[in-house]
Amino acid sequence: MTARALNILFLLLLPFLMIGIINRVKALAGGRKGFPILQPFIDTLKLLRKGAVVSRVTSWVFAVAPAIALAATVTALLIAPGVGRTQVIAFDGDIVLCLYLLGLAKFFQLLSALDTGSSFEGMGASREALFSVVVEPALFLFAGTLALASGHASFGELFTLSGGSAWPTVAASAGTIMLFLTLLTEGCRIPVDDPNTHLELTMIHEVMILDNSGPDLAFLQYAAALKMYLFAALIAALILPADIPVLHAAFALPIIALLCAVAAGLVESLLARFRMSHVPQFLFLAVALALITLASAVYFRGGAA
Amino acid sequence: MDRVLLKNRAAIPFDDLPKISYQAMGDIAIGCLCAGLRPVALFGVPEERPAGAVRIIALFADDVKGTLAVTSVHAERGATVPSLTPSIPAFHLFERQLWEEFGIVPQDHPWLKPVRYPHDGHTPRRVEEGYRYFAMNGEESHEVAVGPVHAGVIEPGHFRFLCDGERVNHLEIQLGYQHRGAERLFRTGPLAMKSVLAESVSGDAAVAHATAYAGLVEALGNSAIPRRAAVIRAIGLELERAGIHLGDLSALCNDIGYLPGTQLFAVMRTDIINTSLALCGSRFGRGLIAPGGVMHDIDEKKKERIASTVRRVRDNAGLLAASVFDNQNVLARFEKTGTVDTATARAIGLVGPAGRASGLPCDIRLTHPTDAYSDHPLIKTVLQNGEGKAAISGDVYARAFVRHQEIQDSLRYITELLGRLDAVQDGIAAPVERPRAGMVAFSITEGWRGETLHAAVTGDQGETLRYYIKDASFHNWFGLALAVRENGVSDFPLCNKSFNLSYCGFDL
Amino acid sequence: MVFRLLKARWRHGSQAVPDPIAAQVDPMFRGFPDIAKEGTLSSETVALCPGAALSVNPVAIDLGKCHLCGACSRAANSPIRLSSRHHLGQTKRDALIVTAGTSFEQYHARAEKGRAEIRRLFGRSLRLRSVSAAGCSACEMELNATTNANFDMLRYGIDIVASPRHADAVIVTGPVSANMADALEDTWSATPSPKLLILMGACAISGGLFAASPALDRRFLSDHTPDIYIPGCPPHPLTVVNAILNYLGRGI
Amino acid sequence: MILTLFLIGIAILFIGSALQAALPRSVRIPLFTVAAIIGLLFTGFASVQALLNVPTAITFGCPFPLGSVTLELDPLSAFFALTISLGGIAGSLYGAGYLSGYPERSLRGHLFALALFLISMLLVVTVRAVLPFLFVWELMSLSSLVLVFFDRQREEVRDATVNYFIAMHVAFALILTGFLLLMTRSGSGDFASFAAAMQDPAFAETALLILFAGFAIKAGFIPFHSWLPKAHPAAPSHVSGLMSGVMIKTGIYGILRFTLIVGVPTTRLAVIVLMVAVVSAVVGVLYAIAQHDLKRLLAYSSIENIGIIGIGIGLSMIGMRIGNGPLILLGMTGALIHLINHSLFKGLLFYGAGALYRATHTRDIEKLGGLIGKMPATALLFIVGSVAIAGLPPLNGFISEFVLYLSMLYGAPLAAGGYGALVVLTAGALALTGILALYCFTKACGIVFLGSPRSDATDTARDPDRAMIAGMALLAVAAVAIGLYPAPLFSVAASVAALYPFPGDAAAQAAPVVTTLGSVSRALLFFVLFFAFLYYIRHRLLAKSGGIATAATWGCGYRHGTARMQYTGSSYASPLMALAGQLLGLSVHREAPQGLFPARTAFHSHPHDLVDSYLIAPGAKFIRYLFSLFRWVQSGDMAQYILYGILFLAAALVWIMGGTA
Repeated sequence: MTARALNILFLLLLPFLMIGIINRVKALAGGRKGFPILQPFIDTLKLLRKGAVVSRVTSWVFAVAPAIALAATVTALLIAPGVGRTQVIAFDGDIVLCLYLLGLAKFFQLLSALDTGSSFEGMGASREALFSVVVEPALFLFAGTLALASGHASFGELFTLSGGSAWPTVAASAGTIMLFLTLLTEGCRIPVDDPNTHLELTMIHEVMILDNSGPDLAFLQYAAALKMYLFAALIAALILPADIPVLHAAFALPIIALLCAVAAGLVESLLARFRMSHVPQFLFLAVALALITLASAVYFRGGAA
Repeated sequence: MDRVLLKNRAAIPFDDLPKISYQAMGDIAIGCLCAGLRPVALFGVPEERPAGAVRIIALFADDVKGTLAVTSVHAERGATVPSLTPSIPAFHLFERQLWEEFGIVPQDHPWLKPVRYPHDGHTPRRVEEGYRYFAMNGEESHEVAVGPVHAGVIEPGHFRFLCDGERVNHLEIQLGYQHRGAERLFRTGPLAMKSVLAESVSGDAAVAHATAYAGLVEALGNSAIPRRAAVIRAIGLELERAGIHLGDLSALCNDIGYLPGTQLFAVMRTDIINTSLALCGSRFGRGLIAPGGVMHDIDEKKKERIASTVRRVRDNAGLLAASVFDNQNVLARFEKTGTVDTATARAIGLVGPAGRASGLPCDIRLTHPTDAYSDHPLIKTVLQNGEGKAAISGDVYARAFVRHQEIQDSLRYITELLGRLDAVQDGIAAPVERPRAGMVAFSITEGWRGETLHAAVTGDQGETLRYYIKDASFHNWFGLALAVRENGVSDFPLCNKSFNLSYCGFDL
Repeated sequence: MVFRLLKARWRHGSQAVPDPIAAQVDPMFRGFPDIAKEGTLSSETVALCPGAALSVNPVAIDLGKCHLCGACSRAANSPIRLSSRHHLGQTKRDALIVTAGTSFEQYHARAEKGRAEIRRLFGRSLRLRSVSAAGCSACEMELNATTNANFDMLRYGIDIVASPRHADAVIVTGPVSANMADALEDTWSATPSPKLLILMGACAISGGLFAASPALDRRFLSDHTPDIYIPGCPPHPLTVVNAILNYLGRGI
Repeated sequence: MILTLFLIGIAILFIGSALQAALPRSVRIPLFTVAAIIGLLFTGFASVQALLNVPTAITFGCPFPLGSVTLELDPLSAFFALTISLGGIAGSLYGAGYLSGYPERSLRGHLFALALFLISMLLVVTVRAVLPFLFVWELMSLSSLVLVFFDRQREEVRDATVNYFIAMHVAFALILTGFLLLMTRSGSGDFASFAAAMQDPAFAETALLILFAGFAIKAGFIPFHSWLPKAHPAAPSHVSGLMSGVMIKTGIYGILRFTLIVGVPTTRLAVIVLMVAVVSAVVGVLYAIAQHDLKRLLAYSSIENIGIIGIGIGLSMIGMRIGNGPLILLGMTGALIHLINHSLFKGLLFYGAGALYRATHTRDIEKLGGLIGKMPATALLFIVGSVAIAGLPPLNGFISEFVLYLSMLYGAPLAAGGYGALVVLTAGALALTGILALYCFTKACGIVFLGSPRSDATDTARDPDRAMIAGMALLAVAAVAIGLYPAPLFSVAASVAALYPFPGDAAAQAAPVVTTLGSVSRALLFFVLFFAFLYYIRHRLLAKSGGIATAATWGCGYRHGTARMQYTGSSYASPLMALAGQLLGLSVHREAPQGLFPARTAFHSHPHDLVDSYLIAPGAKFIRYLFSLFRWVQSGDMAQYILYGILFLAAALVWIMGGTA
């Protein structure tokens, strides 16, 4: 029960902490001070107390989309494996509901972007849609491979890698890289997208929320941070040893999540952004890694009867 | 004689100007082009004798012999003249400006649209009214309108992209939002008291405009300035050039999200402009230059400060630029983005670093040197890029590499000038005579963005009849519009920053 | 390749100005004008001022119009001397007028703080939306410099954002040309309330050199009362940062 | 007893359609609608009874050609009858509203054909012998032909009808050969007798392949789909809704019936079915994204959903082959649930498109935009349909895909070697299809309903009348209900899937899944409540703080924005088209700007169907060439025709003489 409570606590604290740490790493790399680490929390509290300006062109879709996006992402997070791979909501095949809830959030964010009738938001929406077309199948291939290898169907057990052969190391390494790529893509970090760029023609996620203000903006920023934390939690679930006691896991998860944030910060400090037309090829790396895991799963399993 | 030859920063009597027909001026222009001359200015001067008449003054520059050729045309307001743009595209914006200010209609000009919506123009109008945009056929293509207020902290201008998906088919740039009527203010009050106004024409090229303005006033008054003041002016100009180029390299890295380049170049820029602050009390060199010389001397302490900063920045910039221009990740974004080939660049008359990056040899400091540049000629080094070729491919990479090259040249030249300071001890300012009556004068300086021209025509009591300013952006905006075609729309900010053109220098 | 980058980064070190509030500017900087109590101004000196900021009996400089160019201080036996004090931000337009004998401390004390609930809301998180309404790009470059490695106002939670929807304050630079009046109006109405209006630079506050030009249209500034005035041409980044911090109650 | 109810329903439907022909114009549509709804309620009730209780059969004599006809409502037939009834009810309700928009048409023939169409479909799924099956199958094709031919004045409709006619009869020919091949072994035309004939696996495989090809044309799997994107847009919306939602399911019924009869299919057949299904799903949705015409987009998305159903069937076939319990049961159950789901939300989307066409008289999405303001009800229903078809929770589309994923997650570990990898790859393909469907329907909804109007076609748009809205609302409510409480539908579908050879107790395998679906419902309930809670908080916060101000969309302070400054459909799809353009045969006509001061620049793109352009068109061209060789025979000269007659008689005489000698 405590694991579930910790899950919910981390759900509230870690996403924005990760963003704070990424900004701090980038500031240190640039030799400057930059935002305080708790700035995302402060920004969100301010935004919740601000008014909003809504475009005349938009309809109820624009008003409803942020709330749906946040609700769907939070529910998805409750399903995802947290401390010691325990889940708040767990059942067989819950990984499908988790990823499809993220799909629902993306559906309404895309609609809300198109609702404003501005070419910037349409551009952001079409880019975001394209990248998820490449990333989503990779996630399902990876999930299917884990099911093939472990024989389980629930999120927590799927991500428990066990077995004598070299399979767990292959799956863990390929899986971590793939999930980290997904974290960079879904969390709109460099080299795919640059969150604090001030050029509306190059933004992707930022430009989709160009017209949201006040509480809506707070919801959408929290949803984006949650998504990034989700993939960090999955990496943690993948890496941590199968039989880790809950107490150790309670410390291990935040540390790994924050390490992911530092890694993302370092990637952002060293890499430049890819040209927009080259990003899909970069994302096919995720699909390739999933296929490698599948091939190694079949190989190592030796084809059980 | 259909033209008069003169040097840079010289004044000639207005009446000596030959009067020829517009078409004849066109033939001269074509002749000049063949001989390698290029059009530098074309502007109208309102004449009193037949009320409503306009004297159009045309100036061409010969980069080989270092001379300027000027001629003039007599025309009525609202007259129709055969347009020169079809044969010489470089005239396209000049003719639009003439039509907007004096109503002189260029016959079958391919792109006759307002330039800057001046409040005192032929038909004064607010921006965006009556501007018909070039449109694309087919419902599947869409337009992206990046309006006056941009996402970053930059001056306003409207960019209309015609796109199909992510590819840009055509870009049309409409400016005029920054129009404050600067030229009119130069005409009111004593001309010699306008140095603060000259620095505010385009804030990021304050020293260049101030130098051109001061040179013009001195040319009209036929007064010379002390050689020490000339050296200090050159030091101020080169400091501004190095500072802005470092800022541009930082901004280019920022547009592709390359954090090390952004932060490190930005700090070097701060070093350089803090040196300007130490020199003249303003990070942008404002208050350094006034007609007759300079306002701040360089004593031993300042000389040491400038020398040490310049040495440190030159070393650090060289090291960082080497690593940035060697980084595959960065090159993948810079190369083949926003290309303007040499032929197109020459046709539309690109100037400054943008022109040099497309292979045009246009640099006023070498071709029409004045003050310190004539006494102590600048030797430009041609650095080879990674493949050992001069970077004149006309893309973002070339424009960035030219900037890196010019930073190294400017900082080396400053060190040389500091060395010459001891040799020239003739004071920093000389008295300025009043502008002579009935004269026309041109003063061109090589600002960091390219040639910056100030021209003036004085009436019979020495009052300023017409004050004409042409910033290098006047030529290069059309280069940006061409560079973006066939590129991804997400690469536009990179091309825009590689040009880094002035909006207020264009709108005045 | 990486080795050179690391070497360059090592030399770069940490560049942040340790404490922007207490930091001093290079003594050459032309800042707050000290006017001798009993000094007089000749009419030629008054004519010297490009922004017509000087006034006689009592001798005073309107910092809203002053370009801090130092022309008056260089005039013969002029009572004005420009110090390098750079905390010049004010919250009232007439507070910008410096009469003879006013010390910098008195001038700085006049700068009031924002309303209590505004300070509570934006105290640690303020987003600026910059509108360049015909600014000559000097103010724009200095505003950009406030977020660079040296002055880095991000450390106080202040940043510049892309869309007015995300902004809490609109910061105007330039004399508001007629061609930019509509765009400024639309940007202001696109910003969610509660919101602040900040004027940066002499041009924005009074029209500066171009005050008399018919190409301007400053009706917007008469309809909306600005919250912060930042004089200077262009104001030093530290002036901008401290003006905002004073308003938020976090300055000295 | 149940079948009598079934027959009563059919009778009411038939009598209603016959009577309406005699009555005056004003009463015709209401009478027909009432008769149709009551009839279909009867058949629906009967099929529900058949599903819950023991299956029953009835045999009765018929005039000459058919001999004795046996109708049987076993769970499989009953499930399809239920789908047809539900789709039919919504369709006729919507059709009433849609047809009342054509006052100048007499509609006698159309309504009669509509009734015949529904009746023939109900009979197709219940007859158990070759001859009656073929008779009723042909009746279905012909009646649907008349329905498609409704807007006969449009040339595009006539071409589509001819194309549809030929395609249906190629299918008929294939099915006929399949039956004849089976009858050579079984001796009688009765389906039950075919089981014995199919013991020899090689013979069974060839027969099934032929039958599968015939039924695939009807269902619309990729290589055989070319008629579907032409016929559905040409038909009036209530007919295309019925065809897409219900008729193509009879093709699936044929495949399932004969898979049941054959028992365990061969490996090769199972893999072929799965591969064709995967290709249909992925390529179908890619084509859908490339379309500019809304109804063609929906037609291609029908192909995609048929592909998803095929994936379910393929998985269960492979499961039967390797004795993998979860694959068989859950694969088939997922396919059946998706079958009924698709008839619900695809009907809803087509009816929405019909309402749009009625309001704007155009199907080109590049001309629409901003319709949510003028047509709020249609917009809401269309968005609900889009969320459902994209397979997103909390609607019914998610449930069927969830069951399919469950079958793969449970089935993969049990499948040996290569099969495990195949199942996982299928999971990846299904995910790709799901995310592409999301891409496709955000484009459809976003470009058509949201933003600002792109042309004056939308000026006179307003919501359709109550009957059409009622038809759509019925389907939307059904979609939400199934989405939030899927357990009953799952158990019904599982009972049907249990018919197939299952190694062990099917009910024991299905029970835990019902509890899983229960927890899915609870999770979705939590999501809906949490969303409502968040929306309420947003409302409270905004009331307390600065409140909501309205302004123009942030367009950088530019006041002269036009509708052209919005993203268009093809621009929204262009990044994906850049990746998959060649696969879709996307022909792009682009005039790049020439010179420094261009006079003109243009861009048009048109998606061609590769199967059409490289498979069907060359074939048709070759046949036309072949026949042109014999054109000289048609000289039009009477004397020449008489000469042909004489020559024929002479040849016959010689042949007989030779024979007797």
